[in-house]
Amino acid sequence: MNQKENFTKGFIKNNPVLVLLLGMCPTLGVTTSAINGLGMGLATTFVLVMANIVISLLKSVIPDKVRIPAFIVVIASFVTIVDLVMAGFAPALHEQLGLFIPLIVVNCIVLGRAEAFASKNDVLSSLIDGLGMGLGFAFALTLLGGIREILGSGAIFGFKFISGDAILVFVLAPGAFIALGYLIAVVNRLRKV
Amino acid sequence: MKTFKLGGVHPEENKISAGKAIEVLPLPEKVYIPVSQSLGAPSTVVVEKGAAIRVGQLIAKGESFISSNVHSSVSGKVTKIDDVIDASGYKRKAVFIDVEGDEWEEGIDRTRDIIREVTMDRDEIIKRINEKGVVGLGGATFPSHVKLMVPDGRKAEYLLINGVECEPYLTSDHRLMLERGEEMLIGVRILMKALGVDKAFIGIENNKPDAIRYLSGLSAGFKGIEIIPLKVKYPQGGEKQLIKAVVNREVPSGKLPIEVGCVVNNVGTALAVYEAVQKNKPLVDRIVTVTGKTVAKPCNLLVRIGTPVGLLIEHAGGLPENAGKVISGGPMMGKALTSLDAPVVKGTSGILIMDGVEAKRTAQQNCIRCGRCITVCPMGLEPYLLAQLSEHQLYERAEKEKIMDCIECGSCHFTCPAGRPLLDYLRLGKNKTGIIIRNRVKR
Amino acid sequence: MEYIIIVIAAIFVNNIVFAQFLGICPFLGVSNKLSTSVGMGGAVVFVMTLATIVTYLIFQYVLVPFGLQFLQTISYILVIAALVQMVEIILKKISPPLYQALGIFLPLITTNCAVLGVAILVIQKDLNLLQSVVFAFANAVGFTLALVIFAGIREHLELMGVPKGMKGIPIALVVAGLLSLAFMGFAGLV
Amino acid sequence: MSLLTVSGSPHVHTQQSVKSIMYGVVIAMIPAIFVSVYFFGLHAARVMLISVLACLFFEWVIQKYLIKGPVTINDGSALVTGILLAFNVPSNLPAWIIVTGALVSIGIGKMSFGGLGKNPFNPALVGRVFLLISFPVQMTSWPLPKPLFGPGVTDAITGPTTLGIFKEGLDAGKTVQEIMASPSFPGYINDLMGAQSGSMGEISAIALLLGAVYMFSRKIITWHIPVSYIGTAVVFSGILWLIDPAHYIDPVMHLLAGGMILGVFFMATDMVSSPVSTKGQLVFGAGAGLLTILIRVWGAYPEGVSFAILIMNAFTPLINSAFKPKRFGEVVKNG
Amino acid sequence: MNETLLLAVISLSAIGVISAVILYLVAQKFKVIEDPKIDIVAELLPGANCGGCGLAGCRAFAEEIVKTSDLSKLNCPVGGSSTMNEIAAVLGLEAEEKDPMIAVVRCNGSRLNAPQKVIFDGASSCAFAHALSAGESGCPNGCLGLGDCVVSCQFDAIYISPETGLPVVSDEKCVACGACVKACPRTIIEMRKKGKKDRRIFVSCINTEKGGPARKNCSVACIGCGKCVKECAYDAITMVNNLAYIDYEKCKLCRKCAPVCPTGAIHELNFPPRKEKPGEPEQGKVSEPVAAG
Amino acid sequence: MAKKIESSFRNMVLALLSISMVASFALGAVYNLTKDPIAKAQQAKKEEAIKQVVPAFDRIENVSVSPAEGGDPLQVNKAYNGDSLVGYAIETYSDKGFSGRILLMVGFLPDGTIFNTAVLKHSETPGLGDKMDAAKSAFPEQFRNQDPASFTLKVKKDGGQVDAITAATISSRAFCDGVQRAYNIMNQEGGLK
Ligand SMILES: Cc1cc2nc3c(=O)[nH]c(=O)nc-3n(C[C@H](O)[C@H](O)[C@H](O)COP(=O)(O)O)c2cc1C
Ligand SMILES: Cc1cc2nc3c(=O)[nH]c(=O)nc-3n(C[C@H](O)[C@H](O)[C@H](O)COP(=O)(O)O)c2cc1C
Ligand SMILES: Cc1cc2nc3c(=O)[nH]c(=O)nc-3n(C[C@H](O)[C@H](O)[C@H](O)COP(=O)(O)O)c2cc1C
Ligand SMILES: Cc1cc2nc3c(=O)[nH]c(=O)nc-3n(C[C@H](O)[C@H](O)[C@H](O)CO)c2cc1C
Ligand code: SF4
Ligand code: SF4
Ligand code: SF4
Ligand code: SF4
Ligand code: FES
Repeated sequence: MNQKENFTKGFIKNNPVLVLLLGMCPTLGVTTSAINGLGMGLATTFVLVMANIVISLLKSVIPDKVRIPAFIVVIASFVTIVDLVMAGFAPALHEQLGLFIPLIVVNCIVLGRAEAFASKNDVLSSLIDGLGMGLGFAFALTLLGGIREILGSGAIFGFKFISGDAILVFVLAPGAFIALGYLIAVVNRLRKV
Repeated sequence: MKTFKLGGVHPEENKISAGKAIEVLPLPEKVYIPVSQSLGAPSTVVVEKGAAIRVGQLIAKGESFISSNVHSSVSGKVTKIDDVIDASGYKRKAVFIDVEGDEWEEGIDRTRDIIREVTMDRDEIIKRINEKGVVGLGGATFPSHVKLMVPDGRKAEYLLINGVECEPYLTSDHRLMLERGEEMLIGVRILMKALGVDKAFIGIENNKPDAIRYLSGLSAGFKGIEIIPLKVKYPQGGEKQLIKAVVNREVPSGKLPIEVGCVVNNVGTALAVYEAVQKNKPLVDRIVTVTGKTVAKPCNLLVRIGTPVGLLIEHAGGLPENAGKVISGGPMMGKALTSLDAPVVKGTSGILIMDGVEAKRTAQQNCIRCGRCITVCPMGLEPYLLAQLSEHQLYERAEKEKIMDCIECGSCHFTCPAGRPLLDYLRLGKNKTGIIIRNRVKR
Repeated sequence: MEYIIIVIAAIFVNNIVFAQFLGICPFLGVSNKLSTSVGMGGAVVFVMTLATIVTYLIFQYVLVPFGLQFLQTISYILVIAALVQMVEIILKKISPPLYQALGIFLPLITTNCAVLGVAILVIQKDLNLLQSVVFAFANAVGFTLALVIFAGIREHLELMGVPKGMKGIPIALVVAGLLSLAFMGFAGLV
Repeated sequence: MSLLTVSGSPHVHTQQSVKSIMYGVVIAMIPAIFVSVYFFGLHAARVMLISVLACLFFEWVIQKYLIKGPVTINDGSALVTGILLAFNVPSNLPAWIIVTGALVSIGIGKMSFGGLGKNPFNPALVGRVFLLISFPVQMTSWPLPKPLFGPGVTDAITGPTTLGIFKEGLDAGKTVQEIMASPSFPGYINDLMGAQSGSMGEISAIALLLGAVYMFSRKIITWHIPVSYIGTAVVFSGILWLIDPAHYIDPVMHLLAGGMILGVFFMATDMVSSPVSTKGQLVFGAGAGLLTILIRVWGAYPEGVSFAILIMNAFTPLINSAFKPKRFGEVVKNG
Repeated sequence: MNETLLLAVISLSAIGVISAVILYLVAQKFKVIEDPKIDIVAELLPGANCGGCGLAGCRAFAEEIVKTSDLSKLNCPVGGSSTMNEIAAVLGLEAEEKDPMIAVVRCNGSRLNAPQKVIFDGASSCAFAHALSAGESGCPNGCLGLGDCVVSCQFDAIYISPETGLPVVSDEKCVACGACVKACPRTIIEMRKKGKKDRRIFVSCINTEKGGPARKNCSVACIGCGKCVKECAYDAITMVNNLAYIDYEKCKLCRKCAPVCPTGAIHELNFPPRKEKPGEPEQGKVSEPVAAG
Repeated sequence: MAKKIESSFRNMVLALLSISMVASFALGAVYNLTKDPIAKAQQAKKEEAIKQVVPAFDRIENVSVSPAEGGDPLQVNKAYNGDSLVGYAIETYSDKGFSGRILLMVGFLPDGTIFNTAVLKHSETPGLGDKMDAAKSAFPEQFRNQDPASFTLKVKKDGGQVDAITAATISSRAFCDGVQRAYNIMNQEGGLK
């Protein structure tokens, strides 16, 4: 199989957030700034890649009927690992992302890829698939975080470029929905042409 | 003053021709008589091409339960039996007759002598009405004899005579009540006898005070007939609204007036019944109002069925230069004609001509959900919603929202500030929903 | 009073969807029709309350005594998944009508982060068992409220016809944003 | 002869159109416009002008270049939105914030849904609340009123609104009576006439009522929403006031202070975002009245009208499907 | 081994095993018999239960798909087309190889060919206009041009040409779903074989009126003269109710019929240009507007 | 592809069991590895805060004190430089914030003047209430070197001397509340001494 395509499909054509509309909670919840989006994106990527690898390795020894619980356990383990490691080595970011780290477990993308791809493909393809999807997710989150940060705080990656107040709504809940709504509308339009 | 409660509108009345006495339109040279002139099954043609024919001779026979006979309105020769372009531009089967003289069938009393004594019994009356092709002249052309046969288990208590004429512009019923009042009242008495009721109400809107006065005077001599003046409000002439206004009963959704013990007939129908029963005359002519703001001589004409509409307009001073729309019927419920060759039929109550400006409907905008259409709907429906459902082909939901209850009065469209063609969509929706319901019933 | 505050806070002030961003996927996914959204809401109320009770007990009586709080995520998700499936199986057998009404939404709830999120939140907020139950129930009601309002608006938009570019998810998100904006009016109520 | 037109019935139509309704609302707002210019001077005129122009501009741009449909800026609805947006902000708001508000009102609140008639939320309120939350400082610094020709303070001085004074006072533990006795408190008459700080259009109850009477007389609005809104608000606040007059404001003050009158007659009545049936409108009004007092009394915001109406807007589709008009022939009564 | 590790292993295994056992027992006890296909399909699905398909989870999706056996309306965004193909294979739903079809518009009554006689003013719906009157050209069978077919097409494959006011079908986009055929109140649109190199030949008129009246409303109407029927060597053309019809199964695309039609009602699509004898009516020109459909 | 393991009951339990075991083992291991860093990170955060709010010290004594007026006990960190007490760093809180509990660290000099303050944790609205953080605005500056005995710890609207954060009076009030609580405790604790 074409590994390049495995990689890029998640990034653009099947972007999990902008096209498949999966994993909406973290997308909306953590993207108050670009850096948070990036952090969450990378954390998810890690889980995605590792889970894909492990599941692809284990695919032949797991009986079909307990496949889903088994996958969940694998995924949950990696999520906990990310959680613990982040708490130990990036406490500030950990605090920002808060609840949404454990919630990676229920992110549809992770389980979805495990089931749809990793459980049927070899390790390398699974790895690349997970990486592509994860980076696609990270890209979307960073983009949304960036937009919200620019509009809502007048800053980008923490660097403030306007003094005074920006449009506060964008760092609050309504702004998340609205910004993502228009972002997806734009992406839809771009995909058409 | 009585009226119905729910909804209703009050369009400009424009009864321009109210003061014009009924004139008899000179005989045309040719007529085309569509063979199917009532709600219900088409009738079967019983004359042949080339046949010589007399006024009042049967030319098409109604054979099924709900259908009616059609008689020749002129004497002369049948030139062909062919399609005629009807009001909407589609073809309909018609008998084409070239007029020669004015020979009437034997046994038809053409004098204006008034015969007051009703000698026939109930069954004879109904049979006669059926034979003479009398249909409802209030608009729906429903075969009148069918209405008189009250189904088992139901009992008629009241006969309601519809002299409301709530449509703006139209004055044919108004003139009829003024000029043929007594004959009409005898017709009412016949209908009462046929139904076995002893109470009849004649509802008349109070924009016709002369008719109310005249008939009130006359009705003193008729036991059980009462004139009920009504407040002017459209669509008071709708049978359900009339029943509500006069006897304060509500016909349940999806049911007929007989459910609440009422039968409604138009004044014109009553006159036609009088003529059929007392004078043996089939329904071959009717009163038609020709009117419009730009019409030179608005008038009320007694017209033979089958006369091309163009001739009526000619008589009223010709088609005005700037005519934009010719309507058969009134402005609220009438049908716009595609051609002036279309013939007058039993249901034609008026010909209304609008100029180009008046003819143009207001531009359509998005519905602003102002709810005015709901306020005015006499059936308590939500026209804006029904129109949307119909537009999106959600007929099941439309059915639940009672689309089939719409009486197509047009009040909603009339009142919509956004100019939504609500009734257009409603008609479409009713049509499709009706098909769905019928298929379901079949299965 | 304390419980009333928890309820009002969870339903209006910190609505789980509009303010806490949990359960957005089913919120966007099953809100096309009013009838479906009511069914989903009912299922969420049931599962969320039940799951919170069970996970709470596991946390307090298994994980804490052994100092295994780090196993929270993994044990919760296992328990929730099993619980949901169990409920589904039982429901299917004992009450097919109820299964038709609620059961078909159950699988969707397993991977609904609202359930896991609330189970974790009650621990983070240090609530006791009764408070946790009230909290979970109120959040589920808040979720249902959001879902039902949203479904109403979406059904309405379906008939109105929005511009092509905004059709579907974009307009749904904008509506969610405006709803969230409106709900900010409840700020400070508790 | 020109071609004949065919169409379904009916063939006649009322005089009332969307345009006449919208311009009717504009006329009804004229007294309030004058009052705001009288008390806040040319600043008020500036804010209104910017808001209206921006609303019209965005409507035009979006219709022409994004939706690529017919341009309908002369139907008056964007004009109404523009004026109402201006009515809902302080008179010293910077121009760029007003323009942002107009963009949100028209772009997000209205055009995203397809324009006039399709928006579930009241566009002007969407803009207003968006601004309130985005720019809390600018949106809550209200210039003191200064009659155009009379004596008064300069424009630069700002002060709290009547409801703001109450909120702060009550929060600081004062009683209602103490607050109303303080010299800076406007009092009933000023609240009625308009000599109070506040959003430009809401200050004078009397001017707004004048407009409302005009709208009633032209049948632009019906009584259902205003009556149930005010009724519920008065009853609810009245009960609280009867229970404890020291800590709850009396119902009359609730009516006169803040945006209640403006909201009730001009914004809750927006037909696009309110229920269609009369029953539904009564429910809508009652809900809005309840929420308004709830937010005013216990919420973080001193004023609750905007939020209350927006929240009820959200419920409108549900209300529409729950409260149907009485159908003819619905009750079977064979008599 | 340190204590935490041991406890962790024991607790989690216990939780896992206990849940599994309970679940197993419950499943045994409360077994409900269902269509086994549902399980098979559910197996194939990603099991993400994300609701992306618009249904309540993967199982609901499987049930729906087994019940309706209709793949066209259901799609799993997570699994993508590969999953959908597998499902199709399992259910035996793969479309058997058929000749590709395409929608064809059988009316050429443009404003030029069929001049306007009345103005229609009302709901822009062909179905309504059809019920109301014969239409602006007066032809009771002609296209009304209000685009019910356009609205019905999910694939943007049909649009109303601004020049002719008639619908045009795109060769590339049309998937022959037949929605437009159902939508047209006048049954103007027909599903025909797409033909070699997209070449099609058909009578672009469905008017059953007699020649005279037909011609009165529209200059390119089929007048039922029968010349094409005689011309066709393969018996592909039949004449019913004054209307010629070309059977696409029998038609060999020989193009002999088109030139003999006195009104130019027969249309050729996607053929190379004819070497025209000068002076003859230019069929190509007339058919230009509906060239794509 | 290797042949799938059959879905027998035994296999299912075995597979799940082994996966759970491996997973929990791995998690336990990671937990052990990150336990210290996490604890350290938390400790560091606290120390960092203490350092900010009291003058230089070399030793901390930590006591937990229950407020006389009731409420949760507060941590009082007494900072010593050598033997001399250089200040108190008191971990205090307020529940009067806009959303959720606010945790503050307030440092007093032995004479009772405030040396400095730091925000440990809050969930106030970004852009509004979060200005109580020294990094975001100068609001906390005004508390430095004030003696609560003479400086009324209330916002000016409520008759105190604190300039509230614009449009975030509630947060400002809560801040004052927290500082006041700390001051009370210090007096209580100082009185004990
Ligand atoms: C909206 C509406 C308005 C009507 N207006 C009148 C009217 O003004 N006069 C009338 O005689 N019939 C009117 N009708 C017809 C009556 O409902 C009813 O069919 C008629 O009176 C029955 O009498 P017939 O069978 O003798 O025609 C109207 C019907 C509808 C739906
Ligand atoms: C299918 C059908 C059956 C009817 N049956 C009866 C009937 O049995 N008795 C009756 O009095 N009217 C009957 N009617 C007549 C209606 O009550 C009504 O008078 C007629 O449709 C004309 O009403 P309009 O002019 O108000 O539209 C029937 C109408 C229809 C369409
Ligand atoms: C979504 C939202 C978030 C808010 N966040 C805070 C906050 O974090 N801190 C705060 O003091 N006020 C906050 N407010 C404002 C308060 O509701 C209240 O209006 C304000 O504190 C009054 O302060 P002022 O008197 O300084 O204007 C918020 C308001 C809203 C709607
Ligand atoms: C009585 C009435 C009240 C209105 N109120 C508002 C309003 O509060 N805000 C607004 O943006 N538009 C208002 N409009 C204008 C218009 O209805 C509104 O822009 C639509 O919501 C746009 O689709 C009003 C119109 C009328 C007739
Ligand atoms: S009257 Fe017209 S604009 Fe008003 S609700 Fe009805 S359809 Fe909509
Ligand atoms: S046409 Fe039908 S929907 Fe419209 S007002 Fe009349 S009865 Fe109501
Ligand atoms: S509706 Fe279907 S058949 Fe018709 S044009 Fe579109 S894709 Fe082709
Ligand atoms: S082909 Fe049929 S549906 Fe399409 S525009 Fe013509 S009449 Fe309407
Ligand atoms: S990410 Fe929260 S429900 Fe899908």
